[in-house]
Amino acid sequence: MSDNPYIPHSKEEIQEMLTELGVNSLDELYKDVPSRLDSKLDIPEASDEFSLRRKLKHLSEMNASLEDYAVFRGAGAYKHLIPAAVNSIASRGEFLTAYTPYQAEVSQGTLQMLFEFQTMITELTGMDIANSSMYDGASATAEAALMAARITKKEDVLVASSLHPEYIEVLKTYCFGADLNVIPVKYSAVSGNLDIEDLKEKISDNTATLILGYPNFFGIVEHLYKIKELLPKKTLLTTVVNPVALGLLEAPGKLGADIVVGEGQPLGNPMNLGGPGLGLFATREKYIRKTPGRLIGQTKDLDGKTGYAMILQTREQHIRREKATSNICSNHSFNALLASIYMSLMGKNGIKEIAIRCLKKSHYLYEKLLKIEGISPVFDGPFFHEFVLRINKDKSVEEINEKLLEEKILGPLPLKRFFPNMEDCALFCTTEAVTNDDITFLAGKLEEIL
Amino acid sequence: MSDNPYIPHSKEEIQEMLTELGVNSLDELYKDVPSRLDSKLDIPEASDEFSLRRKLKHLSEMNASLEDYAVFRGAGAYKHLIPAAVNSIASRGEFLTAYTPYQAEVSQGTLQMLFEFQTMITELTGMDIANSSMYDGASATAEAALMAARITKKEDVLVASSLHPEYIEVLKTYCFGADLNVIPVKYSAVSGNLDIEDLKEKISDNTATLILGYPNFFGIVEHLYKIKELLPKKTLLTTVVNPVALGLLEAPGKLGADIVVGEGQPLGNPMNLGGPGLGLFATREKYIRKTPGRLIGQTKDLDGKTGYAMILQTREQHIRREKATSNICSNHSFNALLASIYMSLMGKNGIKEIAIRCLKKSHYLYEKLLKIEGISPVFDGPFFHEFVLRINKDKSVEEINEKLLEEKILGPLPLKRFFPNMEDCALFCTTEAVTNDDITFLAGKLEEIL
Amino acid sequence: MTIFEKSRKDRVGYSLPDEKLPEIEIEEIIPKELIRSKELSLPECSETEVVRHYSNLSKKNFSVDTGFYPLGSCTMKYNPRINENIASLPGFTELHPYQPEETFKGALELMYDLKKLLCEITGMKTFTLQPAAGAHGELTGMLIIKKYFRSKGEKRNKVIIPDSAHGTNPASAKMAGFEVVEIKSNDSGIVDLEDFKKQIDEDVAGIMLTNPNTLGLFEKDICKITEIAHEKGALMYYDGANLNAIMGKVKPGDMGFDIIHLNLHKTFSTPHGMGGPGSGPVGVAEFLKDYLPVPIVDLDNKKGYYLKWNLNNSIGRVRSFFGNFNVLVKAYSYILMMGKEGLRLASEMAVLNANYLRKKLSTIIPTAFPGLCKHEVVFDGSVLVDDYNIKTIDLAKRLLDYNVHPPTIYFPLIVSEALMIEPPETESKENIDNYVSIIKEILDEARNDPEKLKKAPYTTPVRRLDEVTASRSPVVSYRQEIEG
Amino acid sequence: MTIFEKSRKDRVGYSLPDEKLPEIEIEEIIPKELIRSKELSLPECSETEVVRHYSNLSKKNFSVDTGFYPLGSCTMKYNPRINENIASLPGFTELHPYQPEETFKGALELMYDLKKLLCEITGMKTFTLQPAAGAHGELTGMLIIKKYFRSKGEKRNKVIIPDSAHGTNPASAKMAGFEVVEIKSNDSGIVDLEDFKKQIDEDVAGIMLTNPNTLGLFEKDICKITEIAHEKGALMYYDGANLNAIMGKVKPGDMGFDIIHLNLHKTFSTPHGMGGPGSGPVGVAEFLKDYLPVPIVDLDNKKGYYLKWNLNNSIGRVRSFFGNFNVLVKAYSYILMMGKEGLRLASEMAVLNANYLRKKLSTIIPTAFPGLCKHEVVFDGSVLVDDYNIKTIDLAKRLLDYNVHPPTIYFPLIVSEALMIEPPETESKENIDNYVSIIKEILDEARNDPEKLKKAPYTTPVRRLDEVTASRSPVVSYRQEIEG
Ligand SMILES: Cc1ncc(COP(=O)(O)O)c(C=O)c1O
Ligand SMILES: Cc1ncc(COP(=O)(O)O)c(C=O)c1O
Repeated sequence: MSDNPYIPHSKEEIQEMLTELGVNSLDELYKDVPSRLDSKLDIPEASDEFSLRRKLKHLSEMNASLEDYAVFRGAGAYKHLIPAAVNSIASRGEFLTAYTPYQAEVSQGTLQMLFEFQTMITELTGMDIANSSMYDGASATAEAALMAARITKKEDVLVASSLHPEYIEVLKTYCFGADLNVIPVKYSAVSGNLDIEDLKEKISDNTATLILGYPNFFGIVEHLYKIKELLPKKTLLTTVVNPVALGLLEAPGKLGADIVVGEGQPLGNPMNLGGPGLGLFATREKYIRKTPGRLIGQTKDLDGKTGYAMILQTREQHIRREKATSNICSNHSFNALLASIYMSLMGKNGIKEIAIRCLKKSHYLYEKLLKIEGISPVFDGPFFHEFVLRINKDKSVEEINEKLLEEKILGPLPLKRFFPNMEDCALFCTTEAVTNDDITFLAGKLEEIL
Repeated sequence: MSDNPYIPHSKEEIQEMLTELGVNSLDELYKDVPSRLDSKLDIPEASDEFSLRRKLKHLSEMNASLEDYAVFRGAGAYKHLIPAAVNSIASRGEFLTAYTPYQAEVSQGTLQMLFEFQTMITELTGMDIANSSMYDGASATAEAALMAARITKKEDVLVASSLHPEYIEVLKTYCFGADLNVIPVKYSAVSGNLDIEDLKEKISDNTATLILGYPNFFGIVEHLYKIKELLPKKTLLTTVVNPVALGLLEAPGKLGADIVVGEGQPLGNPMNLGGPGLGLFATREKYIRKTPGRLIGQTKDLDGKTGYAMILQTREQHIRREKATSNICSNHSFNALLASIYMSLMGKNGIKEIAIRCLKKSHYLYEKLLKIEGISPVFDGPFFHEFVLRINKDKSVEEINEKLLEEKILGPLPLKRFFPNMEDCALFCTTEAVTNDDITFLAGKLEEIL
Repeated sequence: MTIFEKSRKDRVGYSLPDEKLPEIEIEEIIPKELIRSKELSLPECSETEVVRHYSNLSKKNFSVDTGFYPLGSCTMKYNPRINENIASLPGFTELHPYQPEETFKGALELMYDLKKLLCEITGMKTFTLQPAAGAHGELTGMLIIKKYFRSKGEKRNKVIIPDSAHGTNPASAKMAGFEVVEIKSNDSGIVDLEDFKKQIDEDVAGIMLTNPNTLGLFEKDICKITEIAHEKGALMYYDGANLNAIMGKVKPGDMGFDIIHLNLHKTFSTPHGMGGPGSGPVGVAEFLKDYLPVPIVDLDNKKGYYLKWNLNNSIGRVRSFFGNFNVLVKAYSYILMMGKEGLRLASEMAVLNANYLRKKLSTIIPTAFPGLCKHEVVFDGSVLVDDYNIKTIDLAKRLLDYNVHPPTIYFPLIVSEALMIEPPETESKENIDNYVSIIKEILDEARNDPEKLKKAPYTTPVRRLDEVTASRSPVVSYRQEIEG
Repeated sequence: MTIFEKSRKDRVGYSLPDEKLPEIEIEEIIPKELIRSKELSLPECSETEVVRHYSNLSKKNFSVDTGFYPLGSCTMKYNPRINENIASLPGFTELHPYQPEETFKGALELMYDLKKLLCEITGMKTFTLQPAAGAHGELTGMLIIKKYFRSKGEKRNKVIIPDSAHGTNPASAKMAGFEVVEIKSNDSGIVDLEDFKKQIDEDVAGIMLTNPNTLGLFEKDICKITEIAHEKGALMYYDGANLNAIMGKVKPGDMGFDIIHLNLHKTFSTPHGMGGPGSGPVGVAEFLKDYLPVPIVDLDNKKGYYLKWNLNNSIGRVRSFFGNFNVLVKAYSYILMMGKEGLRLASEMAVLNANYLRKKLSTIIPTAFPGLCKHEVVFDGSVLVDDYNIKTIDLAKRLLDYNVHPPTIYFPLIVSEALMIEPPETESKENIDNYVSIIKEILDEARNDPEKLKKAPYTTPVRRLDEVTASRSPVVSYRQEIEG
């Protein structure tokens, strides 16, 4: 019958099965479908894996793979060095082709891995608990707002304008659904930090949470503890983190954060054009029953042996339905696995070392670029591995980037895309994946272009 | 101590271990080494995996990867289509990082796989038994000669001059060791088949075996059964096969072969610049105790459950030492795995289909090329998927190939490399991996060049 | 043993380029209070131990690659290796979402083409590829409905959902601010048309249906339902989780649905990855196309493939960047590989498998509803309680000892002791026969010794787990475990 | 269940390009008698079943990736993942051995550089990378010796080999036509110098030594031995299987060896792949360089890296093409990654591990010979028979139940009930501690219930296998199994 390598049925078997069913044709199995709905597919004929690969490889080569590029662009997706072992173990079929660990006894691999992942995230964020993943940083941020509103029973969500613009957009979309108000808080044009005065103005009795990046979109590290002090007691502080930065920065949990969300992609996940990401979600223990997403807990089996299982499922949609803490069902467990293997390999020293390299390299680049005529600083707040510069020249950032691309350099992000008032500004990023030589080369090239 | 990711010892642990040993330094562990032997290594400093990969990727890019080439060259190494599943499962750590299955109870994966591999090889070759692999086709051929000499207690090894020239070289090397005489038998200048008259002349009372390719180096299919009839009763017929051809050709076991060896690379193994190959070795049941290499047998465990184990180890070097049937210890099990997965996926119909495609495409190409002026046939014997043509032009085969390379075509093998008297001849090969378009393109291009 | 217990001081599992770092004092850059005060206690392991840890963990998982996994509502079909291979090409994985559009035209073409294929398969006008999973797609769809009525100035606040629906449906409707109205299933397991007519009014913004529904039954009145809904001005939402039953046979668009989400990780064979990432594209009818999240991948005669940012009524983004691109590549690859006959055949064989299993198993456990099913079938496990003195969970746990995966259990909620079995088209007749024999064997066992089943499984990496205590006093991190 | 039993008629696990094949009648091309007369009975399975079959088979294997594997003489060190990654680059795997030399200059450079690194590590003048494994290297070396004396017109026909040597040594010498003369090990486990002096004469072509030898002991008289041998005109052959003990510490070349083989799959961490492929490069001193197999990778000022075909006294090829290139890439990658400190450290830690294990375990099982060992240690298991009423094999089999791999057993042959343990540098102190405790636990068990051990293992995929019957009436294919 089929010459499809994934469908095992032979003609004879189909006949045997139909006979068992007492029907004469496959069509009879669809007799409950109104015949006027019958339809045909107008898509290409079946392919074979070799022609298919050739075609898709060709498509892939129409893209500029950044594998061999020096990447000076971050803004929410980061090129880091990923040890070969990460993908090599993660791609084992037992990880790749298992589903949500509904049957805990035959899912201990998944469950223990996620339990360890949760632990690592609490460690990085300094929070009490973490869930086993959300879709991405942006949707995790939006879910944090919803949780804060649920907890505080308030409707205003303050968000720093210096949060990643796409996260703000997603937040607005979710808040449109939940009928919450999204209120932007300015950033200081001088430091790039949150504008404290504006914050004070925006805070009200109805403030459920303040959401801000740590570091923020401009790479700037916010003074969380100072901000926390300004918030009303009931208002939750939500920080959106880059987990790699937490190798060096104080854990937000120690600085007053009530919810920590973030994008886990920098932890061992390839960029993949931005998806899948890995939504991180951590909070205080007291909010555990309000938390969205899957939680893995440690327990014992009948013989008293330690094991792991999904817990507090009564929070979730499959049990609580419309009263669930979120609608999330599938999450990004596989990305959590990549992150876990990455964190296990890099470990305590490695993550710190990466953070230090990111920081030092970016500051080195910053200093170097500022020496070039026509390049000037924009903010004076402390930054981690991203920073904004103004390029006051007759060439636009885009034009400059075009030239850089020819040299296999992905230059800084032109900011006017998100901040029309920052037309001549660009957001640079430096990770450990760019070499010192890359930095020198970029600086030289920019000097040449400008 | 170490910042090496593969060596776990910390300074403290090293100290603890030294203390346990009651010694003060690592050097003391080498005190049995005469101090005048102390030496230093003058090799580069340690690298990291990212710099290393960059460097080696660069090296790899200095080679013309044939991934996107149309390959019309075979001659012992063949580009076939390999399903993605082959490598994807084979690379599992339990296959890659296990050793020879000395402890059968925890090596059933290896053992059953090899048992199945042996079965598949007997199926293809039509022989009673097959071993679990040799290094490559050439060394398997040499081992066949040694086995034949052991069995027959004779010292002359006849070998068809139309056998792969490198195999003949290897055979000579091994026979130099074993003090056997290698006697070439001519091929017919007309048909490319074995020269029967010459064979008759060379056969003697002292002939241990006749070795010939099936198909031979020129792609020509030998009339095995006729040849077998000519051999003295005690003389063994050894055929060197391309396993893919056996999808279509009669199994040599049915045509009188006593030993069948060959190169298993065409079965799911990448070319890898020619190594590792996969030595195939099959023979009659009565010679099982004379066979070199590892044999896996089926047996039962204490509970009566079917299991597999290495058998007849008394043939092998680790027990029989200088009286062993061969010195082989490590073999090419992993390549046998690749071949097994490949054969399992392709199965009965797939292997046959591949053989048919090889044959039809090569004959199609043959006909097409003969229409080009200046190209003429060399042999008229029946061929499988390789054939020789004479190119009677002012351009050498090398020059033509250079032009083809520019078009991402690996042209035919210039034969003068191995057969000085065939200066203007070239050996073409066509597998299912070249498309009909490739064939048309090649023909057009050749027409253009010539 | 956890990876934390395997950790030893100063061990490393990584290597980094040996570079002289710029001499910069961190304290001069970052205020002291913002520098980490306590050492990170992440594990310290050699690569060897990490590889062993995760390799051994993986061995404790059941997976499609290791066995029969007929989990209902999840379409646990085999995930072809070629898709993984293709999706890992560096020209797909090493792309930055903000690299210039001209440098990922191949990715854009892929997404555009995938969108078009999904349109053809479902009969919808256009698709967004942004949503990360089914539930995310539902939320997207619900927000579109909300926005649609907002922009029409209508204040519809209710969404009708059958009692058999998946939990994400009501949860998603709720997240979009709707009130959920549950409608009954009738004796045949499909929407009770009378109840539906009663519930539907001008406050209803949308109706969420799964078809075939979660009982594996085709809503044969579907055309009637959409007609009524549309008459009342409500929109029809299609939960595409069960599309595997009908590819090449029926199109949701033809049934009258206005919005639909797909689960690429089900129907289109992208691996489940222990629960994700998936992908939940949302398709809409023509009149809703401006409501989709931005950006949309589009094709222009001059520009070629491009990202379109301006949609008049867009609900906005539902996530960052463009979607789970890596998953999209696999789904695209799958569709092209299968082709039109392949997809149709997949659905037919999935339905054949389910009916075959239904027929064979129903002699011992009755189905929840009689008659034909589509790609999955739900059994009523009451008989287990009544005749065998065990519960569905005991049967499920005992199946683990036989190295096959249990059905989805206790769902849909309207079937008592439910067993929901979905044997996808990639499973063979003998795998189904084998499954049925195992269940028979277990029930024989139950007759003799029900207590044994209540303590199953016996041969799994751990025995039955105490999930109740685990939820009562949760320990969700190793830190908590050691700090108590 | 074998893959053959899973096969079903007409099932396919592959897809091929849909091409119109040229219309050619096969019978017109190939004589009828040469066309296959009986259908191939290879399995017919879907990709799903094939993936499951092999995935599940793999789970029945013990491997370095899943546990501690201190198999003596095998150097089961961890195989870094990066090496696999690099070796699978298409610019390495997709090379035809006969593509023009100019199109694989990168491969040539790699091989040349590897050769140079091996020279430096071993103190030899040059290397051939052709041999496929250790034994293959030995044969190559023996043939070089044979050819060397042939060309000198000498008729030396004996090779001296210690009684402790690996079986491949005598087997290889024999394959090269030599008569094997065994020399005794003395009370300290090393070559008995007196016996050696007695045996060596002008008929001796070569002496094969392993150093450290297979007892894990350094042949401290090595310089004396090579001196005597050379005085008698014999050549010294070094079996490099145990090089892992001495990298960066001592060089075989400095010890006076003339020929040496290495096992890249041991010392240089290329994975063992269930028994191969390995790689056994052979290095020689200056005066033997023209005896190596051709071609040799060389460097020329003008031509750059190239293949050299003309060596005056070459023994000829020992295999087709250039060597196990894929394995060479991994070894090269490994050496560069480790660097000079790394290799030295590897040896030091391997030796530290072995001595530590020796110290801890020798309180319960005495070592075969006293004192320092190098990277491995051999225990005399007689005590198991005498005090515990079990044999070495029983202990070994019981270890399997503890999820660790047993030592190499019953080798070297000169130690009764030998247990040969090699805990490579990639193994941690706690893994060794754990191993020792397990052995202690098992011996406690043995004291109480030796019978239990004789039936071990209990928890493995199969129990102890009947290997005797299996060899007596061999069934080596499934065909034989079904045809009887
Ligand atoms: C019927 C149905 N709808 C929706 C979903 C939710 O899909 P996802 O897990 O991708 O969010 C599921 C998942 O199991 C489902 O079965
Ligand atoms: C000491 C010694 N020499 C030689 C060999 C043979 O090496 P190979 O298996 O690579 O042929 C071995 C293999 O175990 C060995 O241990």
